Amino acid sequence: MKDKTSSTITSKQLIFVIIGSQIGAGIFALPRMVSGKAGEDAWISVVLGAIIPFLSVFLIERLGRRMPQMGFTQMALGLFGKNVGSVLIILFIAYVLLFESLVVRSFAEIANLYLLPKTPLAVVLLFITISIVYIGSKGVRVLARLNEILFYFGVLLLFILIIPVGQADYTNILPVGEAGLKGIARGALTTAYSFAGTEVLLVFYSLVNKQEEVLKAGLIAVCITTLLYLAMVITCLLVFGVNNLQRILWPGLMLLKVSQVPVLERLEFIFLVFWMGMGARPAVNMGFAASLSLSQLLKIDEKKYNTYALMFIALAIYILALLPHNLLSVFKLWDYAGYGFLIIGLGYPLLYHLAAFMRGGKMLV
Amino acid sequence: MKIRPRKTPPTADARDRSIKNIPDTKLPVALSEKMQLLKPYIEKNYDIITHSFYLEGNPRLEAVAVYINQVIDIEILNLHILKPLMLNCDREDLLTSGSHTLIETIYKTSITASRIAKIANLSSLVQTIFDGITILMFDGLDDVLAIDIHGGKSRNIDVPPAEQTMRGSREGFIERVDVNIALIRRRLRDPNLVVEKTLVGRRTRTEVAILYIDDIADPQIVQKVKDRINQMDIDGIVASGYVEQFIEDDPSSLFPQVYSSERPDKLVPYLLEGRVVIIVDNTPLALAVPALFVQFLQAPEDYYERTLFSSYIRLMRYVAWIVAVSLPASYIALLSYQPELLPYDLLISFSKARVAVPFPVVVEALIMEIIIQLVIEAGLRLPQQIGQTVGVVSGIILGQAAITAKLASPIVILIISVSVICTYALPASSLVLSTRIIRLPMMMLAASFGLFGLSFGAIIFLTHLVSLESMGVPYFSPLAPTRFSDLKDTFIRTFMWKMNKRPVSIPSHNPQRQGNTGEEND
Amino acid sequence: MFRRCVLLILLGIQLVMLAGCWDYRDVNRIDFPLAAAYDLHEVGLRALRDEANQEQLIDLAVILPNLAQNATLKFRIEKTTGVTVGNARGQKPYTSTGTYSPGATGIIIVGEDLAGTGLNNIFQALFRGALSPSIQNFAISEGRGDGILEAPVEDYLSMADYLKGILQKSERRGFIPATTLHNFEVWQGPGKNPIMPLIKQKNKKAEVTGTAIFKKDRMIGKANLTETRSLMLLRGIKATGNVAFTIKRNGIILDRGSVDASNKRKVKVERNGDDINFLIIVMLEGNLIEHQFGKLFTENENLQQMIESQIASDVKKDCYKFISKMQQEYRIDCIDISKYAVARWGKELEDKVDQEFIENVNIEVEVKMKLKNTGELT
Amino acid sequence: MFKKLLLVFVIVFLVFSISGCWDYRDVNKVSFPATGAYDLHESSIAAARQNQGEPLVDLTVIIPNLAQDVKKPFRIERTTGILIGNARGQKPYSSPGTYSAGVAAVIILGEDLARAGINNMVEALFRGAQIPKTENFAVAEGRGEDVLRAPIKDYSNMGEYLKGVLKQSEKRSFIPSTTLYQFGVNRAPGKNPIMPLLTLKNQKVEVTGTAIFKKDKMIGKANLDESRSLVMLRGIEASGNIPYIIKKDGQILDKGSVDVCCGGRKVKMDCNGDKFSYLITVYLKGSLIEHEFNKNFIQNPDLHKMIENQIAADTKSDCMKFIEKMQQEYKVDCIDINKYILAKWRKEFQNQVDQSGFIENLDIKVKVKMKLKNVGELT
Repeated sequence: MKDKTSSTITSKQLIFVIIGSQIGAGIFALPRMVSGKAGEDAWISVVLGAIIPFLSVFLIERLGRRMPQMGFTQMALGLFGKNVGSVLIILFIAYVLLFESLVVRSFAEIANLYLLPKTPLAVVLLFITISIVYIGSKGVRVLARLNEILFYFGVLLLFILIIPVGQADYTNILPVGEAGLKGIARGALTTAYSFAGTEVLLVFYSLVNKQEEVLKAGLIAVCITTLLYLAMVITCLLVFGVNNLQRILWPGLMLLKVSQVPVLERLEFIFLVFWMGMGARPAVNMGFAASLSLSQLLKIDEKKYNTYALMFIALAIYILALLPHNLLSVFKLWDYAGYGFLIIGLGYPLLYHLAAFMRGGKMLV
Repeated sequence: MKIRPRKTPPTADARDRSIKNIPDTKLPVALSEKMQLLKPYIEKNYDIITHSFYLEGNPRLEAVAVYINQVIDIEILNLHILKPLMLNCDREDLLTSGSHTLIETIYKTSITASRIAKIANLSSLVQTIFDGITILMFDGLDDVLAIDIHGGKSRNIDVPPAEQTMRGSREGFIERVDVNIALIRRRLRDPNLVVEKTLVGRRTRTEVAILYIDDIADPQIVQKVKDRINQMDIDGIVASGYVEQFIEDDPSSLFPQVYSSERPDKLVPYLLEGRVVIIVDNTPLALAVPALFVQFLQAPEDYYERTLFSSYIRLMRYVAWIVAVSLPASYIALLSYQPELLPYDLLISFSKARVAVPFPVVVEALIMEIIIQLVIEAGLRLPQQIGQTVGVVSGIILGQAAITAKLASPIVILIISVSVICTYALPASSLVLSTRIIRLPMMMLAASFGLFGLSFGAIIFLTHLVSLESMGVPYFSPLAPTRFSDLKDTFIRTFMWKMNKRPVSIPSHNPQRQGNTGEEND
Repeated sequence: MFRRCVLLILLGIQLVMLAGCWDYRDVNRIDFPLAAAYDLHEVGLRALRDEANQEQLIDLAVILPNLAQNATLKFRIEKTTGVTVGNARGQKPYTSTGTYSPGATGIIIVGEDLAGTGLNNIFQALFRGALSPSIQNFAISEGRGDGILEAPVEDYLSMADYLKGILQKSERRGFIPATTLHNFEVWQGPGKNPIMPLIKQKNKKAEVTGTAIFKKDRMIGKANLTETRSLMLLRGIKATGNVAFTIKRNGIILDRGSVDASNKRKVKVERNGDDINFLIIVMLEGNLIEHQFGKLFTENENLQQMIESQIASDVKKDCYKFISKMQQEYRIDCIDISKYAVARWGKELEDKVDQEFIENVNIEVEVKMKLKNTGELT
Repeated sequence: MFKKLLLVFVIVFLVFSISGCWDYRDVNKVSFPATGAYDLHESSIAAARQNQGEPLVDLTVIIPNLAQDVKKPFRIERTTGILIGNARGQKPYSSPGTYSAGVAAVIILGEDLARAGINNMVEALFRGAQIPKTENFAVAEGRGEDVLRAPIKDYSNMGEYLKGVLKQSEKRSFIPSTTLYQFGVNRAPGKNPIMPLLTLKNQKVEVTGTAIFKKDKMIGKANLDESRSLVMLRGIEASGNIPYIIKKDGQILDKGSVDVCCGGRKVKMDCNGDKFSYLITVYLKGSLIEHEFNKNFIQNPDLHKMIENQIAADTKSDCMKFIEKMQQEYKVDCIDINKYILAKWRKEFQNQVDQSGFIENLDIKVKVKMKLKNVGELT
């Protein structure tokens, strides 16, 4: 079906693709959202929130193992028949468009706010769409390699964020456990929303050359993302305290404005310049996944026409990203997108398992 | 070049179209008829010499030697081939046994004849004459003898001008391909070192030698190199640059994908790492394929100096490359979009310096950039001594005049000259050219969108680099598909006795390069 | 023989050319004025009041850089008077060295009284002069123009630099209209009237205090800063400036703050019978600069909507006040909308549009405000 | 086909980048302020006192002049508006070029404004994305504008002098330095900010103590000695010079001074019933600068001990005096200890801790530990 050599990635690269599609501009707003719900115990709910992505990885991997050699679209068509299957795929693509337009819009807002205050938002968004199309058009191997190098770069950058811990006040996270189980649970749910991106595994499962290592790769990826989220939330809690966190739109970026580095007076500009790659990364990965499943759905030959599918997807993301009124409405939409992640991340695999169980293994192709 | 699937593979005759108009007739026995046949091809050339002589004995046998002047070693011909034939060869069995014994006699007597072959038909006879091989024709024998005694003047081996090193060898390649192969053979006495020769170019028939170590190099890569070279259906090549442009993967990319060097001691380690070296006749620059990006930032003396020093120098080269590409662009972005990023007093001194300058920052930087590039070009084109002085003089005077005339602020001249110096700090000349080109789009992006444009440009170039492949090997290899074991030799160079394995990014057969010399002092 | 004749002719041409160089002027002989001020000559001013036909004289004051190295002062101000601007320039050779080239003047300040008498015939020298570019910035000074040029200035090289900083591209910095010579000419078309920024000398510095309203080329009124803002919004000049808002609900202040807003305009015109009504839609887009501490956007939903409606209603109130002032006091169309009427019913309105057209026209204003982003804080 | 589409993309991209450099501002057309001062406009000082009516605010700024041969090296500009951002918005009418707010290093607050509350004033700085949150704050007795307009001969402008005095001042003296971030964080429940106090004495600007704040309103001033104990009690690692006199029944045994650097504090809080009691231990490390000529440490070994005890005792009494003043006069927790209560029972005491009656009935004991590290080169 697909020539194995040219368009497959190793399981190590899969780790970076999954992390790449999870961590985007949302990591900066995470401390505010979680501490809004769970107060001082935000860090507990971050750890708890990681359960949902773990579950999702486990389910998707189980699904892939049950039907090896089958792409995500083939699976859907096989299990649910022609029209129900394609409806599911179109729903998946629609979810990706909606979610990625929010991710791209919030990153464009950050760039607009910090680096280019007077440039209209449409121009900043155009840059990001062009980078989505350019990176996606190079194929999955290059995408994986890029994700790998951007991951190491990103981890280096996140270490810069730890500098202001010197001004921290440890009483900000005491007393532990006072937010109560309900608060922590609500906080865990919001964290789960920011893990959205694990469902890229649905499409990339069939692109990995050694299928048996996918489970290990997926779990490692979610662990690393949880660690990074944990570091970010704890630092922000220590430095700002819950009361102040609610007041700051992007606590992650405000961290850099707190301490005075002797030579480079303003760390956050440098940070943002290097974060450009990481900001658009979830849109690139998910956009590629959506365009791949779209081209498989329309049964067009991937090699040549994938770029056009990608252009269509990128254009849709561009237009959808321009719709929200301003940043505050984007944050409101963020919760709805979170529900979308729950449906796609957990619902789809469960549905597939059910159908596969009922089918008892024979496909209607 | 990207292998465009050809409709039909090039057939042999399609390639030798030029030989077609020489009829493929069998050579007649009589000498005069042979000469008659040869006349239309060689009479017009002043430098083809026909030397007729008699073989000693009665009756005397007439013979003719045909060779190109100054291409063959005239002494060997006279002393070791003609003299013995003329004087002391017993004629009787000559005629009877045909040309077979004749080769024996010549072989015994003319000690320096390297290769002797028999030629039967006219077209290959004419071709061998023009290949610079001596021809012996005898009256009464239909076979003709071709003796390969190349000679003639050629440059002697001396230091390659472009790639000087303090501690490395002083030998550089010269134009003769067999001397070059000898230089490598002397350094690499491995029996597995294979030297294959093909001819490229229908009219120039330049010899291209492909060297690789049989049990190390990956057969797929070797095969790919050979295919791409054989696919070169071109009239003639005069330099290895031609070959480079034909066999590289993405010709439209800014970054060089084939490593070229004049120093044998640079190519031998690459052979040991499993790469294929291509030496082209008449050019001292040999090519090494597949090439990685990090390779262009490494210099040979990194391996001769001690570890700490060479690691330090190599890190400085990486800094130089980043500065060369991004310094002017970030100067423009900082000064026209985010001046608040600079510390306060630096900011005030910058804007004080720029108050008098009428142009916006980007015009000022572009003017200085173009002036300095032209100064460098002028320096190259002039003969050596004048070139140096032109470079220095114009650099200083132009800069000073621009400042006093308030056409440019002193800072922009400092920044542009620092980035130019960094460009020339890079060891590989092909990377120097590509860095000079990359700088311009980065400046344009910085001028229109500030730091955001700069980071967008960086992402696009990073994607382009990561998507490049050289002979199927990922171009940005130890960094993009991160190979941790290779990182020992990328940014820094670990101790020689620690590098036990060959680099993983170049596919090779036996990865074991050396036993662990010296006991691990754990 | 023929060749020799050609040679002779060439020699002749060469000689003639050597003698010529009519247009050659050495650059260091030329005076390049940075800023110019036109005022009514004192005598002329008094004369104007009692008999109309008395010749009115123009004062031309110019700031010129001193090029000589060791000149003590860096800039000098030269004054000449003449019947018109060109004539005033003509008096220059009697008092100043070198040839005067008015092309490079960046700033032209016109005294209030001179503006009152109509500028078209005074600016003939500017319109007609081929050398003078049409990008000079104009401003009207309250009182005499040369008073502003002569103000001692310690913080800047010369008053010209200061004025250039304030007047050039002033729409990008605040609600200050920037009028160039080109604008002045274009805005005298049918149904159009030019406006110019108004500057006043306050504590040793010139400050923008509003806008001068023109009827064709005569200044007829002044508008203060808040009126200028609504004038520019109504006139559709794209500008960005700071707009303050205070949200009061039955007496107590809910929120106070300010927004950096930039504007766009759409005009719809309908006609029933012979009374025409315009609908001007002003679209404001702004970034929140600050608002009172304590209230978070994420917590109370309608705060953003309240701010938007508050600013919209404030701006609308100001616009209606300005429109009524325009219709009663100025009685000319200084918000550039009758051109739409002329565009729709050209023939008919062509001549009527400039006499009492604007007074009996009904103008509606709609203001939409969109808060683009709220800075770094929620 | 793909090539053509790519071409379209590139053209669109080029048109955008060439047509609009929206954010382009030439650096020499931008005016960078060195220092800013926020004051209440004269007209609304009376109204602000009884905190009704809409106070107008003055923003005075020092901007260095960039052109070479200009008479004065810097210019002072003042604009008024309903809030600081609005005052900044009035700048285009009277100062050329664009104004970049984020560069000022020190912000001086007038006393009236500080007393009226500065939450709304600081909001424009906090909300601006281009503005770093590391500006230093100080309160000036009288109007901040007069501090900026004070004549300054031996520095390029008042901004340099103030930056030198206030930036990281706790490393050089017992003056606390407050950045915008620290002010923001100390508005949380249970915490109160403090700021250095500047006074203009015969044309010279000096730091004369600390301004005590209750959330964002200034309620009191502490002189230099009190601010020393305030800094020690608050646990700021400050260092400075402390004199000592050892008296034994009337006559002076030894007199000298020690360079003390306070190494933080430990707070032990225990609660019986609803009565809270604190034990603050302050750790001091010092090196002797000088003391009376004829004594040396080898002959009388206990001199070392006596100096340590003497300094510990002096500091302890100062601190107790300050705590007493805090509980009686300021009635606000300016030594940052209530956060330990919140650390234990945050929900319960969240809004009690800032009520006025809370700080008085805390019983706070102080213990000072002094260690004389070295005595310099002499014995």
